[in-house]
Amino acid sequence: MIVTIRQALNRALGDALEADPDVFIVGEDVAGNGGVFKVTDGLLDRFGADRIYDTPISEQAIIGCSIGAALSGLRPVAEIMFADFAAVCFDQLVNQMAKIRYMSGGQTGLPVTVRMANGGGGAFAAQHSQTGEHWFLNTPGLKLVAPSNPADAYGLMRAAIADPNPVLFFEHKSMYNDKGELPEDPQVVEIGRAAIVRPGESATVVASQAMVGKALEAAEQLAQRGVSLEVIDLRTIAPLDYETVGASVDRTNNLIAVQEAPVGGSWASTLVTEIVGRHFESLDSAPAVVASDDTPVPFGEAMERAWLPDADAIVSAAERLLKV
Amino acid sequence: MIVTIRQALNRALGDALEADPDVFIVGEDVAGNGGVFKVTDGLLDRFGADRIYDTPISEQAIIGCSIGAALSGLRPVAEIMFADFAAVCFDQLVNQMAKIRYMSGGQTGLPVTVRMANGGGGAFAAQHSQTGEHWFLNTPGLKLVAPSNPADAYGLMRAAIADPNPVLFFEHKSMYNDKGELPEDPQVVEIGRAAIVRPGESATVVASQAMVGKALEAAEQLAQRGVSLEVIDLRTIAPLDYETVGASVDRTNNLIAVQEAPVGGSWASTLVTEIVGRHFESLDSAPAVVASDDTPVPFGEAMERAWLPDADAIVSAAERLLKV
Amino acid sequence: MARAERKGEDMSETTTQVRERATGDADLLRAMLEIRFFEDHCHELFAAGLLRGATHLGQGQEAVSVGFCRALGEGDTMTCTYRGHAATLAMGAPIDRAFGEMLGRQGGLCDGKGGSMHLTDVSVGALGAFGVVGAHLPISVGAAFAAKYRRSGAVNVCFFGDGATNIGAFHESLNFASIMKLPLIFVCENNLYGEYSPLAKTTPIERLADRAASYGMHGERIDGNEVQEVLETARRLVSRAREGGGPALVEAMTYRQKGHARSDPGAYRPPGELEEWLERDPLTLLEARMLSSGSTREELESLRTQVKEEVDAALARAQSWPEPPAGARFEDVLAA
Amino acid sequence: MARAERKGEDMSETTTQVRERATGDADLLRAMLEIRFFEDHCHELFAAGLLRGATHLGQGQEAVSVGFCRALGEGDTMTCTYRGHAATLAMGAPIDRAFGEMLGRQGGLCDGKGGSMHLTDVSVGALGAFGVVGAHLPISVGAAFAAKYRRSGAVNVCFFGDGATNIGAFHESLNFASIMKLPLIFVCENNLYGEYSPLAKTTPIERLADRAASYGMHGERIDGNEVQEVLETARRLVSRAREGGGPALVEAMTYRQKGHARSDPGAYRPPGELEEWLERDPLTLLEARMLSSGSTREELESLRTQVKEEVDAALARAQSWPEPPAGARFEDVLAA
Ligand SMILES: Cc1ncc(C[n+]2csc(CCOP(=O)(O)OP(=O)(O)O)c2C)c(N)n1
Ligand SMILES: Cc1ncc(C[n+]2csc(CCOP(=O)(O)OP(=O)(O)O)c2C)c(N)n1
Ligand SMILES: [Mg+2]
Ligand SMILES: [Mg+2]
Repeated sequence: MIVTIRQALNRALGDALEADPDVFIVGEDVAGNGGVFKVTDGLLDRFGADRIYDTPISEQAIIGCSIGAALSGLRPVAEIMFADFAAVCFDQLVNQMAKIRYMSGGQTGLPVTVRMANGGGGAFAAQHSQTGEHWFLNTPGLKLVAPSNPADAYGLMRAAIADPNPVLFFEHKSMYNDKGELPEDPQVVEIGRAAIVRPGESATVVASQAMVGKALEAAEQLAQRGVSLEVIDLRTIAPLDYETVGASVDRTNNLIAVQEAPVGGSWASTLVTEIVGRHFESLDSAPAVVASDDTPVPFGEAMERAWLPDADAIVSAAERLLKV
Repeated sequence: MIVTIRQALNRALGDALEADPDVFIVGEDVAGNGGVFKVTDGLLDRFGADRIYDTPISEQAIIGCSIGAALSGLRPVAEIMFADFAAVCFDQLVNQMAKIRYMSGGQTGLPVTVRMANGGGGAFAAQHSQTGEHWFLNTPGLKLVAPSNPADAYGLMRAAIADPNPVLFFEHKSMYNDKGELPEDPQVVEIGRAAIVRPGESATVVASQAMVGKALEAAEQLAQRGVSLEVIDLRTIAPLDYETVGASVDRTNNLIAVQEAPVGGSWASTLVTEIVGRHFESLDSAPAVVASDDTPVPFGEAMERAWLPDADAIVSAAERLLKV
Repeated sequence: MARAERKGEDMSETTTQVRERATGDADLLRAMLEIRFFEDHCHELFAAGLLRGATHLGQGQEAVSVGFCRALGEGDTMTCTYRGHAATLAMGAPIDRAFGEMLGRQGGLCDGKGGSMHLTDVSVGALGAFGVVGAHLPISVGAAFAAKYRRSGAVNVCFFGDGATNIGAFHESLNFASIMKLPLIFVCENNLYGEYSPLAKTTPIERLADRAASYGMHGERIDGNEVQEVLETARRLVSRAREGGGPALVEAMTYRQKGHARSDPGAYRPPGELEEWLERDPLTLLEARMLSSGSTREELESLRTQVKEEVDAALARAQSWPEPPAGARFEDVLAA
Repeated sequence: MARAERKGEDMSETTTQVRERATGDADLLRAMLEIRFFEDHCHELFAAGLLRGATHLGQGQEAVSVGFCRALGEGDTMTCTYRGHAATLAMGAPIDRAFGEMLGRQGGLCDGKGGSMHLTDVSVGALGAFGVVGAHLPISVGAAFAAKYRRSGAVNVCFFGDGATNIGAFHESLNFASIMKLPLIFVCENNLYGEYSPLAKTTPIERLADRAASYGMHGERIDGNEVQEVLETARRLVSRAREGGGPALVEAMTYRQKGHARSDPGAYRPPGELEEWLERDPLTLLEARMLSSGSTREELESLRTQVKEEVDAALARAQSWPEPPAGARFEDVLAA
């Protein structure tokens, strides 16, 4: 069945609500209106107001409510609307949710899923366009996932909700309408496993979310010139799947990481550092990072378009590395 | 004159208050009590309640107050006590303070200095021991500084307060009593410049704050075995001084980054990625990152001590890289 | 800050006579008409696919912005939300440059960096429009703090919505402003909804002005659609703040005639509600008052036509401006 | 969660009879004495250099913790602050394991991962002690939400300080709990200071209980040093919450007899203040009441001695436990 990412997420949420009475949904306008991005559309009608909760504009309370409920054995799925707003409840996420289990000496799991609409490209300017995952990379105790197609969106959402740990779930807002196959009986996708979405030999291109499509475009362009890129979709940002990426780099001997964010403190810099540390001898060239500029996200059309890495930038990086 | 870092900071704040009536200090218990870490001690008596402000426990208001005051031309120096608490005002720091200039198309500078006590080693457990700088690395628009001796503490504080941009100033709480020379007429230290604190030939060790001392210890140990480490104190975490580090790596051909934090999304991974990208051909070995474990900061003494990188870990890394 | 060199300053032809803060009925009507036509144009532009991004419109709420901003003087400042076109224009930001920003043009108020949610004109005291709910309340605290610090006598007005009163930053800001006795008027534009949620679904009290009591602060509720009532309140509270009387919270009852943002048809509204409020449209109310106090229909009509032409011309100018080149994105991150 | 296998469970010999929630005067006195002796030991331990890290003590505030926690039953939960030893013990956490945690020992409540600021015993409903001011109020909201979701009839009690009422999370939590009518008692322990700042310096109103009005919530102020008054209030509000009556805010007036944390001598106190409050020490008050209602000095003395011996023994046990090995730091980050 061909569905959009939005539909796949909606189905995953519905299936999880169906499967487990401890699952509930909480967030701003997620019930009556089905969410600003319509991901929770119809769930109120199906499951009722005892399962789907609209809230005041109080992100700290939304996350705290989820933490406390999870401490009590429930499985909350919270929505934070734009990932940028994770900043207003950042303490709840990084100091509380990520650390409660550890500080208590393992007395409790914390099965919270926090959904956020991520990324740029929609002319929402600097406060509604960031990719939020990088803020969380230095905070052990959180899992971060970020799908790029409907099957992964479904499978990772089910995995996130089933996970006994806090999972931040990033949904790229420019991809909600992206289509793809979702099997009749869709499967859970294990958290922590990257996927090789296009095999190749010349270089390994690692990407996430909207950049996966750009990487595939670049691979297509270069294929016509006999250069074969292997494209890996990370799917999980933390923990990073060093095995899959490392094995690929051992074969291709070249690494390009592509991300929609500046380099500083990003997953790409984390990945490059680890892969260089573990696979230095395999590398024929310095790993390249194709990243956004070191600026906030600009509003103007030409500026925003240029800020987002594109296939051309990936091609250029590959040309540089492979001297083609 | 030999002074502690605390005294150097106190002197810098006093001199800045003296030099410019637009400078003021705001934070919790910074006036009457001179700050929880006593860095602002005596300033209330010297400058009066019109310059030094105690506040409610309201970090969002403290940072917002500083932003608004800076928009109006003042030069606030805010204290956030523990860097961990930056999480409760994270939106003000990363979405507002860092972006206001950009979103307005450069209509305004934003000369805010935000001081925070940073880091572990004091048995303060997971919510009072983090090094906070990593949370901010993916957010353009902020400068981050972190001194490791009294002269730099003084000089960087003066530079931060004079800077027309927001500067987050990290003071390692285990170092407040560390002593060093402060000249009679102490100088401003330029933001963005690392310092070679011990020249050497075999490998470049880059560190910050409490890790600078560990790196120097390791260098001392290895010197006795004829291995010479060059130790660089970053001093500024953003923007990173790639020139100084890169030039050193070009000479030593080996890089070790040492930080009190896990690897993910850290300055060490940012630095390694950039240096590998720019100096790949210079490198004889894969850069090593000596970092904290991928866990929150534990309370128990043996656990916390082991969590903090030490000279032995740096020596081991050097042995591995240099095969000595 | 390189402000004078910017293209916008030269290109703009909008007279910023609003800075004179004239407050006769005709002056207020003109100011509200400017905003209404501006917002209507924005509505049409995005319907036509010519406006990118989020677009939060404020038709129906003009009297709050105009009433408060007209009570301000030189040196006073204002912050507002993503739904802040009205307030920014009411402070005197040039209409063509505001259009330019909506369109992402060079010469736009922010040279195309900010867009609809972030119209800013520091030169007229419009310190910024903010996209994170509640985030600007602490910043207004700082502007008011600076006024007190400098004993400048300046006052800050901070506009925000009913929904924003439930976020933490609201609480911290009102408490902080009160304990420091800052010259700051918190203006809650209660337009009955936060996004698609009616107030009663998110807020356990009915009168938001009552929250002032938690901070030992003066609070009052007013009719936000009667511009002269707004102006009178604003003047009283601004003088009080200037004289050291401290901050106040005003709940201005009003109505958002359009949806929350571009894609919202407002299906959650009870039948008849919009119609009722359209009858209490602030422009209609003011015009009725003017008619009853001697103005003629012709006068009002000609004012409308004149303002419409000016706003149309401002839009045309803005549309003629170039987009900033892609490379402009590297500018304005840090000050030198 | 591998809880049963933990050393602490085997090693602990503290009977958790407090779980029976007995509420006779002698029971309450015993509970408060346990806490007092625990805190006094902590004070001596750090004076002797045997306790690492921060140590926020609660001598003088025992009646609030005991009065509220004794009103709770099986399944009810509690969250508290870094100054939470009293509340955690009052919920029935074993004293030896609490000492073990203070000392960073294996078998400590958190197996040495949390320390003084984070005493936690989920098995008795002590969901956690939190170091960031205000951060646990939203978490209590969640615990109360779960009770309502499951219709379990459980109630959550959330302890926090006077200073915490100025942080954003306080506001969001009270509003959220009220609009959702959650079974949650917010207990503000007003000990007159936040760190070194007296309340009046940071807070523009005098009665914090009045802040309940902003949330349409029941609020009241009580004498937090009279344990029977606390208990009576707690019972009334807990029953009300259990029956769906929704949350409440209680301001319990009390006093922190020690400094804010280990290094604070309390120099900011007006002369005589401490002495006055020492006369109103909750133990003294309860003992006086017991004496006047028939107990003898000898009975009270022997209870003191008995409890002291038990607490001493608990400390001795904890001190005999080993430190967790350095490698234990890798455990408990994520659940499998
Ligand atoms: C912290 C935060 N949470 C959520 C949002 C999404 N959001 C944008 S506008 C809005 C509603 C705000 O309502 P109100 O304060 O009444 O202002 P209005 O839009 O009615 O003018 C919400 C929830 C946001 N921008 N920031
Ligand atoms: C967000 C945050 N800001 C500041 C601090 C530092 N701090 C620790 S305790 C405290 C005072 C709290 O006062 P109150 O709420 O009255 O509780 P008490 O300590 O009196 O029990 C402060 C400011 C903190 N822990 N968290
Ligand atoms: Mg509204
Ligand atoms: Mg207190």
